[in-house]
Amino acid sequence: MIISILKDAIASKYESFVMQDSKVSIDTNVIIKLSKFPEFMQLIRDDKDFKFDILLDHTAVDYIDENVFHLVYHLYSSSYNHQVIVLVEVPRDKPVVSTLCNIWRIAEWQEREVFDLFGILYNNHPDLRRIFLEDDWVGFPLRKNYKDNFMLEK
Amino acid sequence: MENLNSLSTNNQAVILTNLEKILNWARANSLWPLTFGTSCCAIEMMMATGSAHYDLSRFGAEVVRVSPRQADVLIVAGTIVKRMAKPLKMLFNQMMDPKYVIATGSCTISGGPFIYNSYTTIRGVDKLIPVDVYVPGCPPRPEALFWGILVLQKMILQNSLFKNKKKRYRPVLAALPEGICIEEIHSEMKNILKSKKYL
Amino acid sequence: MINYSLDNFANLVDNSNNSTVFEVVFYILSIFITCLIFISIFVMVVVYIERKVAAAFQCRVGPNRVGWKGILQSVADLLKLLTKEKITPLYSDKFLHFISPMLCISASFMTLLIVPFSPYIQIINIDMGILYWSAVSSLGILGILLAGWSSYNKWSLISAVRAASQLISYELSIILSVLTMIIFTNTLNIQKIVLSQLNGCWIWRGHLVTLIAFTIFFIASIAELNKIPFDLPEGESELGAGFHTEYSGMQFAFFFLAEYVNLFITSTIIVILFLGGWLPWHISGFSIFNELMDSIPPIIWLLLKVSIIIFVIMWIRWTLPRLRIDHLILLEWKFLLPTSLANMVLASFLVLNNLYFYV
Amino acid sequence: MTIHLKTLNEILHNLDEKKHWGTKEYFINMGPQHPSTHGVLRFVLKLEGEIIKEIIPILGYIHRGIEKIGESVSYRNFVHLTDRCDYFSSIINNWAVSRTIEQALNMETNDRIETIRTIFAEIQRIQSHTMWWGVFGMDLGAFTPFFYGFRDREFLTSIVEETCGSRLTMNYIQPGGVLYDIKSNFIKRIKQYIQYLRPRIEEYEKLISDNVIVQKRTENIGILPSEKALSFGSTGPVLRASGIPLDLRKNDSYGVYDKVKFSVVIGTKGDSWDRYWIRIEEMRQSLNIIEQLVDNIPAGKHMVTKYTTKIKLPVGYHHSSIETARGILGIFVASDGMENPYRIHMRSPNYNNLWSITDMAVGLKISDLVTIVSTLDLIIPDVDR
Repeated sequence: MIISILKDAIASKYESFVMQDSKVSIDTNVIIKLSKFPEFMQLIRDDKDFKFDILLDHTAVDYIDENVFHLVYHLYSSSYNHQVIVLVEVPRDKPVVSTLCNIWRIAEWQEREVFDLFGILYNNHPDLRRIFLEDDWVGFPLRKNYKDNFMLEK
Repeated sequence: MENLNSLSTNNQAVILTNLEKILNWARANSLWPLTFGTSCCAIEMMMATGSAHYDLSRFGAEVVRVSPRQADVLIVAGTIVKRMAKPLKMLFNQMMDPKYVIATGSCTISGGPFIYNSYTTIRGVDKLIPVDVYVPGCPPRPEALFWGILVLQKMILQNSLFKNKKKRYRPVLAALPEGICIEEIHSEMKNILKSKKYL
Repeated sequence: MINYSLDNFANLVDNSNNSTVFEVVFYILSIFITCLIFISIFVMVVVYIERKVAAAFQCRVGPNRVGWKGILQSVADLLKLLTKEKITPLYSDKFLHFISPMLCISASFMTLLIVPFSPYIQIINIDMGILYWSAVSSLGILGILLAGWSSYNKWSLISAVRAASQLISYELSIILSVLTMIIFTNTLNIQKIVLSQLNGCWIWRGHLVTLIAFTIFFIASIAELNKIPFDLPEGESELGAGFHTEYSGMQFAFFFLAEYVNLFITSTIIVILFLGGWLPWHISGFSIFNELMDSIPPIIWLLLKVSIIIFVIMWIRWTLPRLRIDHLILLEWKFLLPTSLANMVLASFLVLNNLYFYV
Repeated sequence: MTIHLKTLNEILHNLDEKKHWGTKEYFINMGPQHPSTHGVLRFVLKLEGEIIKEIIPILGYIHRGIEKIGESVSYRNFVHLTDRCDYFSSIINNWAVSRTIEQALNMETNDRIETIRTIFAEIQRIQSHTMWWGVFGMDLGAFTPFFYGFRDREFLTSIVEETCGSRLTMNYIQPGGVLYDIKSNFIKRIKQYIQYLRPRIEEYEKLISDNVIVQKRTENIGILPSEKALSFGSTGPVLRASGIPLDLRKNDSYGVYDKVKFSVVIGTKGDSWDRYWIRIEEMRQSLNIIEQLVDNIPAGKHMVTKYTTKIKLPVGYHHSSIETARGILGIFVASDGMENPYRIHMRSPNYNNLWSITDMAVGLKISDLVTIVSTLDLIIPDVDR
């Protein structure tokens, strides 16, 4: 409930950043245009009305049918105790997005995790390499079209 | 498990037999485990070795060694994934003979809850290293681990040191009432996995 | 008062000079075997007791399956270690790797020579006894340092360097406390040090000076023994197994044995310097009590006092956490060393003015 | 636009080999089998002497791909996988999944369920902290605290086992209730336990907190200022030690936390000592919470839906977070309306708490690294998932 109110507030304040026509319909989250994405994150962190100072979580969802990745950023404000989920759509063919390392330090490793499991590339990331799997691992396991002979599928 | 008498009386000098008995007794009663735990089973293992309620030291096995060179028994506690396979093998190779392996928990025995759809979990630690005793449970209670250690002690007491040096005893599953041979479980598991009727 | 005579020791030393080669060899061999038997039995007993004491502190039972109440537990451990495979790592310095456990154990063996178990039971009584002890016991460091160096293991190396810096620092405090006591006793001969306490242990007689010396000596000797809170060289949670990471079987057992023999000998030296060695406990005035105490053999007295010290060391070991390396070095160089230096000055002042208690 | 993908080997062979004289830096490998990395965490340390110059955590030694498994199991089955992540807050993990599902379905639970859940969550917190206290002592080199911590945990484990039927991986809290109703003598035993633990905590303080060595080894070691803590995404006791009172029990007030009195403990400096002390204090707070709740558990059913009911979440994103013993655990579900989640993600508190070590431990010694890892209280299966 908090999220939906916040969503409206953010959407009205940062109108030019918010994507209005998305292929995937989501009610309670803010979807941001890819081109303006890191700018928006910087703004929303420093905004006195929102103060999202913690990047709680970052992950991705693979929509193979729509041919997009949804990058999910979960922000939390320790001073106002409110949270919001920011989504960015990235094309599946060219999954490149700017890094948030210089905004939140933790983004460095959260992005490494997403790179490891989804193969999303981050621009200007200081240390982009696999984190859970070995460096010579082939494929990105959490993509929907991941195939592995080792895996025993039910 | 084979009977003790059938092994020790055959054509062996009395001195050797007695020496063998003494050495086996010493080895069975001084099993120093290696600190090796990857996940939840490690906690129950620690509960067994390091808790006042269970106290593995009663069997003389509380001297947990950090260095694999000094350890006797490798208690594999917790899931083994592909990345851990290499260090695990290395640890096993670094251990000095005589060495024993106890696999605790369903993850180490078969992959447990992570058997399906996991791209890293190794389904059974016996694919990497030879296992002597399997202790089932998820995670096994400390008592179950004790049972496994007692079974291992029995196995060591039946070892023949001089006659059949390389002889390994068939690995057993430390479950009630007597140890079940692991081969039966393996064949059963293969059938289940082939038919895919499970779950 | 009993008049203990030291003549028989002098005779023993003199006679050995005139004996044949065979006799000398036999003499040395018998000493060696006696030492070996004593050490193995002693170490096994102490290890068993330590495990039981640890269990008691930790609300456990401790070993109780092997033999009656588990007393054969250490025997099983030793036998297993004897028959365990041992290897030399591929890139290690093979000779040094082989020799360092021997160095450790032989240093401990050699210090055993001068331990006076009673006025009559002592392997050799030399006039420089206490100096000999401090010189030889520090040879053990060499074994540890070489073990860490030769193992081709970075953790071992860190451990060895830690051990060296720690042992060398704390050696100073030990020597200074010993010197303080020598100022009081006026002799280096261990038997004479014991006999100088006929009228009362030094720990009571020195106006707090000897008490300070005792405390410093005790702390420094725990550090020498690598026991918690000073077990940095083999700190399990930091360095794994420390300098003996690459050792297994008998070679590891040597380090283990050396550690426990050192424990015994250091406790003995503490007892000799401060607590009257094998002398019985007397209360002046109570003649019946004193006679009763005299009837207990001196060796029992020594072992009793030593076991109390060992128990206290175990107590500390199972209670305290470990220091950090820089705190450890600071404690020595900034606190213990100046204190013991000042203490020594005070001691000489007391002795020059005959101010300590004569009883 | 260039994106350079590195490998581990590249980093490890990046030493300055030209230098021949003077002190050299060297790499040393700590883990994955090392007693104080709490499992299979691996650090590669760049050292100069004993001083840490750089620290590279390497993960994945227990990465089982739980999120991938989660995509093919039902929501109920996913609950038991969360047990195996952070096994010291397994009930709280179960609660996080259940809460997400209940929020998504607008499922109403009754007071009895919420009270039981709260009590068990606090029991888990105490279990986790007593255990942590023991391991902390062990990491500092004192063996006895380890046994005391385990001893006190064991009493609680047996109480929990009586109701949940399991000691470590309980799988107790389910969507729509709890699996079993509490046993008849649960209340009696837990009251006895509270009476038992209170003096024990004082004993802990005597044994470890009052010890000069511990104080010297924790004070001003691994300072994490509040801005850094926020930037590093730390939560739980680690963040609270830095002085930020972020506790979802207060801020989000799920369960019946709004009906009980307790205070959020915060530190001042954010050093290891604060992190240590906060956990000790939290044990007392948890005891208070249990004491307030255990006497008046409301009557009612222990499960509002049948266990066999199949769960389908509405299409879209569902999210909720919960305060475990180590920080905020978030469950993020992308649902496509099927029985199994399209994508399920766990925001693990340990994963996010871990990384502040790359900043904190630099310039300190190996012993300090051990202290810091211990006060961060990491559970590696939860880091790797």
